[in-house]
Amino acid sequence: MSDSATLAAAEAPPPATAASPLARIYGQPLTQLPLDLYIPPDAMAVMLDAFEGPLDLLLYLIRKANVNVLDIPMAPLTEQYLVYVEAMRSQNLELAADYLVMAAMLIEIKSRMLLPRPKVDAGDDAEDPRAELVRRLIEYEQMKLAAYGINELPQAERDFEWVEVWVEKTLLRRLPEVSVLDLQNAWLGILRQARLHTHHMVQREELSVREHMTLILRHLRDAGGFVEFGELFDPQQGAPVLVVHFLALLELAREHLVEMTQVEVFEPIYLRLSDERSESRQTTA
Amino acid sequence: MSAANLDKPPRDEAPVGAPDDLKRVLEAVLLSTRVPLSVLELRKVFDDQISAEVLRVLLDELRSEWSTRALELLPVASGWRFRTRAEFMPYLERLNPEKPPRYSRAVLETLAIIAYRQPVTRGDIEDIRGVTVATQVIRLLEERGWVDVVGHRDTPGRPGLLATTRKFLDDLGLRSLAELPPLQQINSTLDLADGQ
Amino acid sequence: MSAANLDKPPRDEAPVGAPDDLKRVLEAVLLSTRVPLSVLELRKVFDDQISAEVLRVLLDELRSEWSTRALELLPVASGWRFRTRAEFMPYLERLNPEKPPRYSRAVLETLAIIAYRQPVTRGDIEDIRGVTVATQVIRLLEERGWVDVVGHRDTPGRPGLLATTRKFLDDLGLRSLAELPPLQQINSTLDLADGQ
Repeated sequence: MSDSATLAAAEAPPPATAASPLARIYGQPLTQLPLDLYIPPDAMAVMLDAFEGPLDLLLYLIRKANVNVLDIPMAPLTEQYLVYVEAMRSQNLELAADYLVMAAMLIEIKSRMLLPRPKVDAGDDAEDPRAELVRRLIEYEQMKLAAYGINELPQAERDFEWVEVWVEKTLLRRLPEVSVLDLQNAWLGILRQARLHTHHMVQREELSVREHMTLILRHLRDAGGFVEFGELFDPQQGAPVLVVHFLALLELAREHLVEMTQVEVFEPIYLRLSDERSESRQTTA
Repeated sequence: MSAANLDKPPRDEAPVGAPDDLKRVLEAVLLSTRVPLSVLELRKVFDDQISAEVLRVLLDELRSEWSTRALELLPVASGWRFRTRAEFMPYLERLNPEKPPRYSRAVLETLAIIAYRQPVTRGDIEDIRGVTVATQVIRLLEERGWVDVVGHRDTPGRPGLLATTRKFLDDLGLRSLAELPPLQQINSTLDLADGQ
Repeated sequence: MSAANLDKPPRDEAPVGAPDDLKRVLEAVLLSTRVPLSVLELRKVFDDQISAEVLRVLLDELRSEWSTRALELLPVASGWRFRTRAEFMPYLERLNPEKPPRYSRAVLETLAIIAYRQPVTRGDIEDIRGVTVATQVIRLLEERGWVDVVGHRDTPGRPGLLATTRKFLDDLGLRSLAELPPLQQINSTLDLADGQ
């Protein structure tokens, strides 16, 4: 926003931009720019900083005088330009380098304007010595306005901020992933290890029996450690499952993980977790 | 101080003083700042025209307005800040996937033994692996919800019997333990591998 | 099949949630990102289960849901991102007394020439501006990440060819160079102006 201000300021530099705009009569060459465009050297020093170079200065002079950029009166323009450059040289020598090149170009164009123009082959139009200068002025003015346009666009950090909310990485507890293959490999590792020992403890046993052992233990635990034999079996699961379930129960009994009790023959059989007894002992004690 | 004090906007046409407008300002400030903002700093945003008390009320309101959304507004040690809710982190993760961590061999072997030989005691696992099983290995698996104690063996010390849980099956995409690779197959794999 | 690593694993969940849920996820992701996110990247967030078309509809809906709030969701060159609305900037500036970058005419004109005439060499810029271009002007634009060298012209000295970056478009809220303000025709009635 402040930049647009500088741009605007540069387009119409401050001092002595006097009231009467030069009445320009098209086709009627101007021999002299009005005196009120003359700027005293003091103010000039300030003003020159506002110009971005000889093209910028030329454009200013042209726009100020309100002459057509396509039909520049070379003599007065060159004259006026040289006044500025002379003032610059007295103020700031190094600044003047680019301006001097332009001065030479203007003088060259001016002198070529005095010569009769050679006709271009078939066309009627003669090559205008100002053509290249005009092309450059127009191109520069276009870019100058484009710069203004870009500066008007909303700009990150100046007119808005991007939103980037804090992400706490630790919120995501990354847990290791385990696949069936990992388990298989782990078991292979165990087997290899076991083979190195003379006595290996790894027996081959039906996994399903072990699974059902866990199921029964869970059932007992959830039921408070005490369950009637029949409750363990769900006939709807079919004979094979019932058999495995029963084998699991026998295995549990063999391993003293559950106890089976029956008060009398044909009375209900009860199962309890082996540790249930001691636990109740603990709680009642 | 009431919100009406904000009638004089800071510059140009800035939002005025209704509580909702103030909350929009707070939102804009808190969402675009990379650090937590203290109440003191937030007061600066309003040219100290709003009291700390009013600000705290507004922050609390803002917090509850966001309670059903993707972010949460939190007071932390150095002030208030928005934070992405934990449940959305997995989605963010997909944009920048990191390699997941892995369990150690000890953990995997322990898990394999519990899965295949359940119910087993820690002693059983140690017998099979031939090495001591660290307490944290078991605890890790318990905390993951993959393993729990389903009973106790009636032997001296009454060791806990470890078994895998339903969550273990779910997380590995299995319907039952029967879907684990059969041991016979694993054994023959080993024979095959060793035979080469 | 791998184990999920969260309480509510998105991976195993059906990704087709209610549109509102999807929008909450989009919100979370777009508010937490460091860079604009393309539709392609946003699809990754949903494991590619949501089509680009549906995503665009959701983004448009989200955009209008936010239209009355402090932030605006907008598509820029590299994707979608939330930004604060201009009218809240005065408040943000109070927290950050550090003045945002404001560029001199030399910088802006150089930027304009690079933007509208790219790719250009420093010599081209000097020809158009009629003055030497200071090295620090180019460096400033490069450091902002708005301009970089995209090649070299095959002339003596092999000067670098400058062009604007995607970040330049992003930072100006543009989707492409075509969205830059059109160049003004100067005295377009005559051939000279047209033919340049």
